Amino acid sequence: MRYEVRVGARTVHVEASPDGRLLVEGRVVAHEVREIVPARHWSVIVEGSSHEIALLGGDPPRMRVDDTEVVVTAVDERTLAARGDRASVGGARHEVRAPMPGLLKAVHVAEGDVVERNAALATLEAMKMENELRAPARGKVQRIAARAGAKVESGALIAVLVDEPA
Amino acid sequence: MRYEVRVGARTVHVEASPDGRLLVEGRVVAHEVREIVPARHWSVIVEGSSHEIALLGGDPPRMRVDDTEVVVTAVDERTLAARGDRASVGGARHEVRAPMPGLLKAVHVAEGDVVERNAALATLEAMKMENELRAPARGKVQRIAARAGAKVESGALIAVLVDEPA
Amino acid sequence: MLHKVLVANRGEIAVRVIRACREMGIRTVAVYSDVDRTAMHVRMADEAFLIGTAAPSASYLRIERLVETAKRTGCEAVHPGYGFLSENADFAQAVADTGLVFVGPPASVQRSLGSKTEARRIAASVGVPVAQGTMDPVTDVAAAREVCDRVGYPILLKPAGGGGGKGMRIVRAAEDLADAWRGATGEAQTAFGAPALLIERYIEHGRHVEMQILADEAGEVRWLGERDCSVQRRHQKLIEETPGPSVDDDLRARLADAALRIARAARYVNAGTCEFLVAPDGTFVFLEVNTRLQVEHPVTELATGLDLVALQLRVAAGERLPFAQDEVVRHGAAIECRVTAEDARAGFLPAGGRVDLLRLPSGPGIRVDSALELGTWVPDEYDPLIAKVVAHGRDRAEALARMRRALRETLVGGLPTSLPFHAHVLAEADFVAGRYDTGYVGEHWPPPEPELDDRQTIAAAIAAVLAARATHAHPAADPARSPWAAAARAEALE
Amino acid sequence: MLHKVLVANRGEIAVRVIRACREMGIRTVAVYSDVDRTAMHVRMADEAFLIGTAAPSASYLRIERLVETAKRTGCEAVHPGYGFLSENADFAQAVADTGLVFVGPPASVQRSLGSKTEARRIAASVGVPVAQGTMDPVTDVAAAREVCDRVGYPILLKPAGGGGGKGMRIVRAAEDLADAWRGATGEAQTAFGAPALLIERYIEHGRHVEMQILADEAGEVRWLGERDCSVQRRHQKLIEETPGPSVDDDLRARLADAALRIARAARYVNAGTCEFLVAPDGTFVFLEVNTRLQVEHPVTELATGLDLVALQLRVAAGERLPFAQDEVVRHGAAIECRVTAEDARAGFLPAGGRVDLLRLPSGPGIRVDSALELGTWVPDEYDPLIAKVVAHGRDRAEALARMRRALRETLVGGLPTSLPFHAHVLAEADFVAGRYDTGYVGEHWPPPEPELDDRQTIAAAIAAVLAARATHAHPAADPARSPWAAAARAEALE
Repeated sequence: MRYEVRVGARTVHVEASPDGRLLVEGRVVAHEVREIVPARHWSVIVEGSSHEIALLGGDPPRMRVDDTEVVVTAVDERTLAARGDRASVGGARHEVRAPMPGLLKAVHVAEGDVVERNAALATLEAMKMENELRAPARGKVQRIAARAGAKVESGALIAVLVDEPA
Repeated sequence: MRYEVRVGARTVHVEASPDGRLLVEGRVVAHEVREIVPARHWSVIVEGSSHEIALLGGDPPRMRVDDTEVVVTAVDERTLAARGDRASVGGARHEVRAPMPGLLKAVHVAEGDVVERNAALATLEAMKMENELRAPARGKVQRIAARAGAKVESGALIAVLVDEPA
Repeated sequence: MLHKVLVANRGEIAVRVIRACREMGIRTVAVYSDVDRTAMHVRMADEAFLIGTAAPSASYLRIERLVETAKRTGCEAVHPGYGFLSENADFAQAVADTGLVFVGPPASVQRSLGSKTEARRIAASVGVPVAQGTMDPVTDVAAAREVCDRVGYPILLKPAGGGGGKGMRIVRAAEDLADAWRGATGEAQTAFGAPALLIERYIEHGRHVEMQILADEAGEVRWLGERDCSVQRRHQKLIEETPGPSVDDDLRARLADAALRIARAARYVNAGTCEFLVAPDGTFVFLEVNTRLQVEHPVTELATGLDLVALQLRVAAGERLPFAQDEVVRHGAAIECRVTAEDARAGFLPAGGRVDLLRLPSGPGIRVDSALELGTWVPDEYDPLIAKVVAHGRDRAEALARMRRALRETLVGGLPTSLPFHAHVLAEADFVAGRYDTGYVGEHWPPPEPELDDRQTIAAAIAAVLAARATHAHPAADPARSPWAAAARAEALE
Repeated sequence: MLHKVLVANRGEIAVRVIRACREMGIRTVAVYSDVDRTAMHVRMADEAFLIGTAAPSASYLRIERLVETAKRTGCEAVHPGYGFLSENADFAQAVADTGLVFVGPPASVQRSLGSKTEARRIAASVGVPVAQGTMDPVTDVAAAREVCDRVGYPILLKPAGGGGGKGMRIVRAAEDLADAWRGATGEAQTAFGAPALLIERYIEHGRHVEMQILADEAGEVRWLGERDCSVQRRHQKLIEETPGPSVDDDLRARLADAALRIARAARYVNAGTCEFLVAPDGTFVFLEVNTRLQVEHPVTELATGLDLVALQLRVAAGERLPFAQDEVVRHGAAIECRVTAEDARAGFLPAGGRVDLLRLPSGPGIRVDSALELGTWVPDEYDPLIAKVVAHGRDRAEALARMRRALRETLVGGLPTSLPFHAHVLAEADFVAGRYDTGYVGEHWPPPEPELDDRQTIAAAIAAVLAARATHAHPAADPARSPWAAAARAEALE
């Protein structure tokens, strides 16, 4: 199975052969992987260089690579094909969800708007503070999923962005 | 189901009713149990008194109760009945096992001997040191399961003691 | 000497107080809300009692229930920690009225210093400079405009009824006043039940420097050194250190003198902190007194070798301070990072959850105060602080190096944290040089996305593929434990 | 300044060295045997290389392989930690011959001080008292008997070829000599490949007190304070503390003077420790020099604020010592408990296994040096030390109180540990009073079985029943994870 893996801003192609070997960008890379916590925490030695990788969680999933946190997604080619162009490289989608229960005081954007990274999308009042929900990346607002004045649960979808070339 | 529980030197009878309530020595004790790690680590509040219990492992099993380590065994009445007198209260058995692989240099006791707690039963050479295997309690040597000169694996049974009233 | 103390708090500060009590041979009674039944402070205390449901007003803020529990369990004293009821004069009074000892300044002191206007009056009366502005709360925007025009912009609006940074607004021009007023007064109403605001001249490029004090009932007061807490976001402290990188012996002496004057004038007892705003030219104004133990107290403990909680308990028991001012010696440098359950890259949005990966740092010069264990549930209802990582070194460079090392060792999975922020700042050139003020976070965060080297990228890609395959291979595994599965589900719903 | 160092060790000491390197900006290369692939030191280092199989002789003792790895990876230096090759002069020589820096005294020093007879000669030559007995190794029991009769009983037999307490025997009467000789010479042969023994007059009620020194290549030597390590079992240290409870300023000065004389006479470089046996009357004899970093070095670090590993690296890089003797100031008291994977109640039998429950302590005054994580496999092949819990306080009472509190917080499941021993000693009256000598453990351990109060008993019984029911309810669960299941299985086999 081939995977397209996005590690922060980079994209890497990994092929897992049935015998368990992994090819990275088509070549054999000397590596040694051990699982510390099943499917969450690994020790990976690449050409003698020792790295500790932890899958922290979140959506999209965050990984800790040594001392750096990055967003990492791995999608197999079948899923990629099924998605079509929409979610191919360069068209990634970003969901903005309520991180905690609260009152959605205001929505500052409309569907179709193109917003910059960190632009305020909506204001959520929670824990007696007003919190701005911000754009995780530059993108076009594909969908607004909640209206101002609504009480929202933790994890409720507020908006969906798709990458928009600058 | 009724259980006979030995906690260190004391014996407590606990009855678990089908609805999940526990009776201790026949009476309802105000308690609140929560599992911190499944079947290993609990928070138990007894009449307002907060206790932390951890099952550490070992054979017989050791538990940590707040800051104290004790040997704890829980046997249900069916098993007790099946065992007959042999393992009833006062006749507990103690297995002495090799804690690590090594060479059994000497066995210092014979079956039928009555030994005091901490008496040297055998000498195991391991990690370049001679280690004395000692009696975990006063008791009669019911069985010697290995002979001097044998290479033994970690966990191998060396001797079995049964409690012997002083 | 006290024999039994009720700890009216939760989380790391309850654990901190219980640790001190245990070391001193004092028995402890913990209290908990229903969502905190398995919390560490409940397990570490000698006794523990349920006091209500998750919402603070239904548990940790229930004065009567707390006092009744303390009385019934035979406690002699109550330690409030920080937050919750720690600066509530009514609570201090209720504790005292029941014949128990409140571990902190008495209600009268809490009342006078808790009122910002009264605190400013006390400071001004002993010659400590205060910011230009109103001494009395303002309730309407027209009156506010008059004051602002007189004092001059930039100005700072802050709630008269409470602290902690909630409801504060900086206004740089007259045309922004109306909007800012509306926001601040609204938040003040929500947070403190009182819409009135104070107006102060705002000092640009100011540094938030505070002085730790400790006083006994006999009126003796000691100062224990300053902490620079300028690395703040929305007036919430994120990093604190001592000595302050910009504080020289002269400034330190002036801050200590000001703190001692205020403490004596207020007849202060127990531990407290005088907060100041220091301008680039070294002049300063008094901000407020925190009449309690502070989150960042470990920084001072590492530098002085003193145990502030133990000293609080001794002073509360009526003991005299066991050392003279010249016996307080500060060694090296100490720094604290407040690790919070907040998504640093998403505007520090708080987010509770279950900690399902955890490694806390240790080793030379590192102290961690936390109530975290693997599996700990971090509720949404309370302060998002989950761990304080504190580093001590012979000098600032060593303390920073140790902190960087410790942050690298720290691993928290299952919820977003502030760790990326702390890791970034500890390596950022201005911070490392000690060049920062209260505007620092706005200028330096968020930074560009971090970059990985080739081998790190390959290692991460390999792990990601293994995780994806594991999710695929074991669809029956608990999906709540796999973020990949969650992502896949969300995908499927579209 | 060094840029890259190979750490020729494993476990907590490899982690300790890597931490220091990271703080100093030095890159690290870890080495590992096959059973250590997932060990913490492998993950913390920048690079990691497999050097062989589990047996030390097949991995961590492979001089050629280690030197070759250091050379190939571009390291400038090798840190040996303690144990393994740390006192092996051939290793120091091989490292130097390859053009690399050995972080420790040079081979020539290791050779002279590594020989017990040569070390005694050096000490005697500079007027430091040594125990009465043989200067040269003895190989047969007849010769031994002659020496013993001359010196007088009790006497101590110890291997001439190595240290660490292995193969040592105390003989109190002539009729016990033959048996003791056989045992000691056999263990000496097994452990060091050399049966020869040294004979010394044994000092009853002696205290093991050692002096930490640090020397640079320019010949400057500093002493950093003593450690009392008398709490030993079979000459293996279990608890160490500073200041020594029986050490007054006069004795400290005499021990420091003796250590400096020996260090200068031996042309000592880098960190080292001179061990002495102090008699009840305050006289002492020199025992040996440990030509390396010691397990218990954190005790001295907490008291002095110095980072001994960082200083080792700086001295190894050719730097001068960065402080004068009078700048070394010791604050308060520090104590270390060596937590080992040994069953304290079963004669300290070592036992490897998987750590399946873990909580390490933290908070005020507590430092933990370890390589433990939940799930860590503790192999049988190496030293059973798994964690060092170290406490610091303003005085001995505070350090002890903190240690007691920290031990209560420490939870290790899955293998037996020495924790019950440490908890007992820290609360035992003679130890708390500072009244102990090298006979302490024999006199105080094992104690009577501990007793629980009624509520603790009920709580434990309830948990035990729940555990038994869980085992019964889920027979398909991994039996290796349930000690109850294991007990049930063993029962069935009878």
